[in-house]
Amino acid sequence: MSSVDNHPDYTASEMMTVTAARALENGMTCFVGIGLPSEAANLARLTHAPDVVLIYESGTLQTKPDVLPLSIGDGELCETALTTVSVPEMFRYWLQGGKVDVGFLGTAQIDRYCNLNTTLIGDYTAPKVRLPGGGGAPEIATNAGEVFITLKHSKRTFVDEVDFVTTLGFGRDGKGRDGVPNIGKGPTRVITDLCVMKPDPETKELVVVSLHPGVTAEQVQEATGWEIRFAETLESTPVPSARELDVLRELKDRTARAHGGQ
Amino acid sequence: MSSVDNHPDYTASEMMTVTAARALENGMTCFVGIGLPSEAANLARLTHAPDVVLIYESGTLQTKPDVLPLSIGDGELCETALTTVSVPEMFRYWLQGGKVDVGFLGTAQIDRYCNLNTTLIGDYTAPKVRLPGGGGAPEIATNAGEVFITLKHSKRTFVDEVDFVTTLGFGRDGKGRDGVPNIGKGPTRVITDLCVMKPDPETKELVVVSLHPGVTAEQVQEATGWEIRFAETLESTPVPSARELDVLRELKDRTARAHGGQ
Amino acid sequence: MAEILSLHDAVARYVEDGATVAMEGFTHLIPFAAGHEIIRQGKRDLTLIRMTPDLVYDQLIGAGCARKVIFSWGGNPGVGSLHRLRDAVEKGWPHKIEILEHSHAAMACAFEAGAAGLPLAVLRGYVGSELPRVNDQIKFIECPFTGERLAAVPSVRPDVSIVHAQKADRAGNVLVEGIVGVQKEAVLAARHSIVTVEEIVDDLETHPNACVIPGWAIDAISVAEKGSLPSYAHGYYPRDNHFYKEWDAIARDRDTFTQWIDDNVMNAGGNA
Amino acid sequence: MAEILSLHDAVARYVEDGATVAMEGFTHLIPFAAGHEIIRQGKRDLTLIRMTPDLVYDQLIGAGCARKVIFSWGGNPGVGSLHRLRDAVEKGWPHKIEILEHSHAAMACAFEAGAAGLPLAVLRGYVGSELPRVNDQIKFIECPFTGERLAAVPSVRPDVSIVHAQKADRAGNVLVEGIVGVQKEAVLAARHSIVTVEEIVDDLETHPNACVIPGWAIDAISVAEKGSLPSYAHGYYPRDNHFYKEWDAIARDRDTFTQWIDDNVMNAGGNA
Repeated sequence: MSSVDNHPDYTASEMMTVTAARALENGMTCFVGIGLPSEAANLARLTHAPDVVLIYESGTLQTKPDVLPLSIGDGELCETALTTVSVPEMFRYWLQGGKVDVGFLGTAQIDRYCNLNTTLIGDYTAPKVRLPGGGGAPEIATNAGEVFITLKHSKRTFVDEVDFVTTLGFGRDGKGRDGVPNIGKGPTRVITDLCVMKPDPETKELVVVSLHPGVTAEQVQEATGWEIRFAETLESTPVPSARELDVLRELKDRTARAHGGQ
Repeated sequence: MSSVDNHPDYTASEMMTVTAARALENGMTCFVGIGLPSEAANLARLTHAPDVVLIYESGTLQTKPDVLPLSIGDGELCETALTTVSVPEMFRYWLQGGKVDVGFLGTAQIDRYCNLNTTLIGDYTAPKVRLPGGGGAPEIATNAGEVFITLKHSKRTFVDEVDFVTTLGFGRDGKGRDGVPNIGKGPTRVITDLCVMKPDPETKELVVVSLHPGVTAEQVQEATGWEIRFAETLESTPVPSARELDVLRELKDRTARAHGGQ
Repeated sequence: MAEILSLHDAVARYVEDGATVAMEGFTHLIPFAAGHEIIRQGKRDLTLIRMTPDLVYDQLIGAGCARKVIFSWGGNPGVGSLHRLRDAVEKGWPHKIEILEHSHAAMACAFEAGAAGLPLAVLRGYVGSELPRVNDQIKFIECPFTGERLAAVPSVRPDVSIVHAQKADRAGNVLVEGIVGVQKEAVLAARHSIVTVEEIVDDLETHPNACVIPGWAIDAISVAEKGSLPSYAHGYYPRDNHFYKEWDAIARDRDTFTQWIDDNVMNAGGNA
Repeated sequence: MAEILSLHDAVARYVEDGATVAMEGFTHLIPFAAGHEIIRQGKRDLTLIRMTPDLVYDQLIGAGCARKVIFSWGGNPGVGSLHRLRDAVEKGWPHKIEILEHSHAAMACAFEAGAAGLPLAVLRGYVGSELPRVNDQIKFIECPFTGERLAAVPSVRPDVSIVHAQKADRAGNVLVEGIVGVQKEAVLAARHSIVTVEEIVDDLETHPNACVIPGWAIDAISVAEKGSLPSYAHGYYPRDNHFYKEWDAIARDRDTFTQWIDDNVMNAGGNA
């Protein structure tokens, strides 16, 4: 991806991470999924949101890893945490107990109503591809105040119908949260390497609200498995700052050195 | 109470405590009530049962207090414990989870079927005397493997009908545990300052199996609010040894010094 | 995010007349200073929740703050009765109070369920006890897998919970150590929470699995040195067992009680 | 009361063909040495329970020990798929296995409920998920107080649980520190339990609220130095992230996998 004048060069992947990071506000409590969400959440903590509270399902509360964890339970997460609780306590007191503002998730498949599939491709009894499964996502998506989702944009990931609803977005008809008591708002934004999407306030169908610089609506449509809607006023996603890129690259360098060092 | 030849002098209260202590076998896991049970359990630990495991509802696991606690949560219990867990964990994992061999309880009232009342004297809505209430006893009595009970013998405590069943012995008809799944054996012995009683294996009615030296059957009957049964072969409770008395008295002296010292 | 407030201001802001209040601490770390502040501020019609009412609720009840008490063991530990609780229940002084009583196991589970965001706690409990006859909040459910009959009680979800702890750091993270009781559960189960602490430090200096309550899960932190006396604070000061014994005589009589409250609470200032 | 046994003897005594086995450790302290011993002893038809099967179950599945796997996230953390799990599920190699899958929240609650002696766990979970459609062990109950619909799953109550920990003292009391996962719950929920430890020490040298499992709640303690590699032991050695990445290539192919098991497990002795 080419750079904009007066801004440093950056990749589409960096654009995605920086945009995802900016979604987190300082002071928010964030239940962090491994991979892209973890990268974005830690970038937020190291830039504009020093007091963002990061929680990982391994039981590490308010953790400040110096390098990105490879697994959800790396030693680094415990060593830099305020405290570490048992996994049952994490899911019961902290997530189900309503202490989490935002769940930050990745996924293998997503549909127009933000339903997530991380279970399998194909039929349940005879899968074409067996994926890892639900993990923490099903309850993160319903017990956190709201949900951010980040993943790479492609026809393989943005599908017309998910093969399996592992994790509720708004249900196959967009009404899956209607009338359900004690449930979070659900997905409020989806950040990819091409754009930012938000659910329509009424129908809950995903709408592209912002294109990353240099990305066209056609590119987004081509990478999406359904006829995707665009907002009437389509924003251009602000580009990463030099500082954000520096911090992100240093973080990834430190991480590569730490994980390669064994 | 007078002494037997070749044995040191002891009081009826000491006889009760020593007899109660002897009921605990080395290596047993005992959930200890405060007061008389705590005194007996610690005497057992300091004499014949060094590996008895004492658990208090305050969360102190495998504790070895040097002085008797005044409350169920004295600092001494925590400082000498293997570890201290939360109170919910204590009741859930350790008691309800089936890790306790014996619950050791006191009571204000007991009836012939070992039902315990620690709630009130009189009518529930207009009590003559309001007692402290159930505390841990209702679930200790049903979730521990078996239950020992110790209290002073009198017509006020051994009553024909308890005013309230706070804690199940065998129910008002002796059949309260019949057919209940996942329930402990219930009370297996009651130790007083006069005698030792055990439930009849069939009817569950308390039967005096052993009289303390110098105590007569008439004394027991006079101190009991119903026509109490005696075993055909009535034993004489073994007297305390000099060592047991020494250890008990030292323990009580240490305790008095510690609690008076403030 | 925890705000560091004077105890006066914390109680004034979060404890409203008619509120449901849980003040916890299982023998250890009982928040007496906060209880006295509630008495001084003349709060009324409180529903007081606590496993072991102890002297702190005896004082609140005698001072007329309580409308209802939910508890599981209401005695003076190792000493005897809570005379103010008894006088209120038996004779209606200073006014009639309602009581709702549970077993310890049920209340511990109810706090745990409250912290866990559940409406109910399920336990193997109350078998053969007559408590369900006098407490309509005890129900029974059937396990859909085994058919077993299990007790159910509503979770505890107070308007405000108040606990005492050893120390907080400057971000309001709190360390509770020793007999931790249901303090963490009480804080997490409540809509608002106040934690009084012995001191505020730069660093909690603790270990990986310590019982630390993050500042963002607490509303107010107030420094209350010796704030749990006559209860104790592990590592700071011992339990004043002597006072627990003295309380029996003080509380037995309405006049000596009222005099004690006047001398030691009403005219004792507090740390506003 | 815990008996100190060789790992060979502990597995031989407590892990029977057809048993339900939970080997826990959430990324941290995964009991690999014990898993390898099970493979060496050729145990068969096991029902394997674990939140995150990880490499340890990939190895057991590929080696033909498993009949059924109960799990909630079956990947190679940060790397990708568990190829042996996938090959068994997708292609039936070395034989078809049954899977039963949950969410993490449900499994964590199910371990907790097992430790708590309950037949079921209740949670606010599975709302809108299609997992209940493919897992008949997920049911829904109604709260008798609020009418709220809540998920219920059977508690986990394994025949034997195996966990790894930092150290035990000579009485068999075990210290688990750092990311404690569901290890304590796994041990307490099981009929029998084996704990492998890095070392046996005179004194656990710990703090008042440490995660200590008493020896009398454990059946066997076995010393297995570096017993959780390529996972890690907080305070002893780091995670071998490099091996986790290498495993992807080893496990992708049946022959390289079998060769690896032969070289590193079957012919690697163990510490019998």
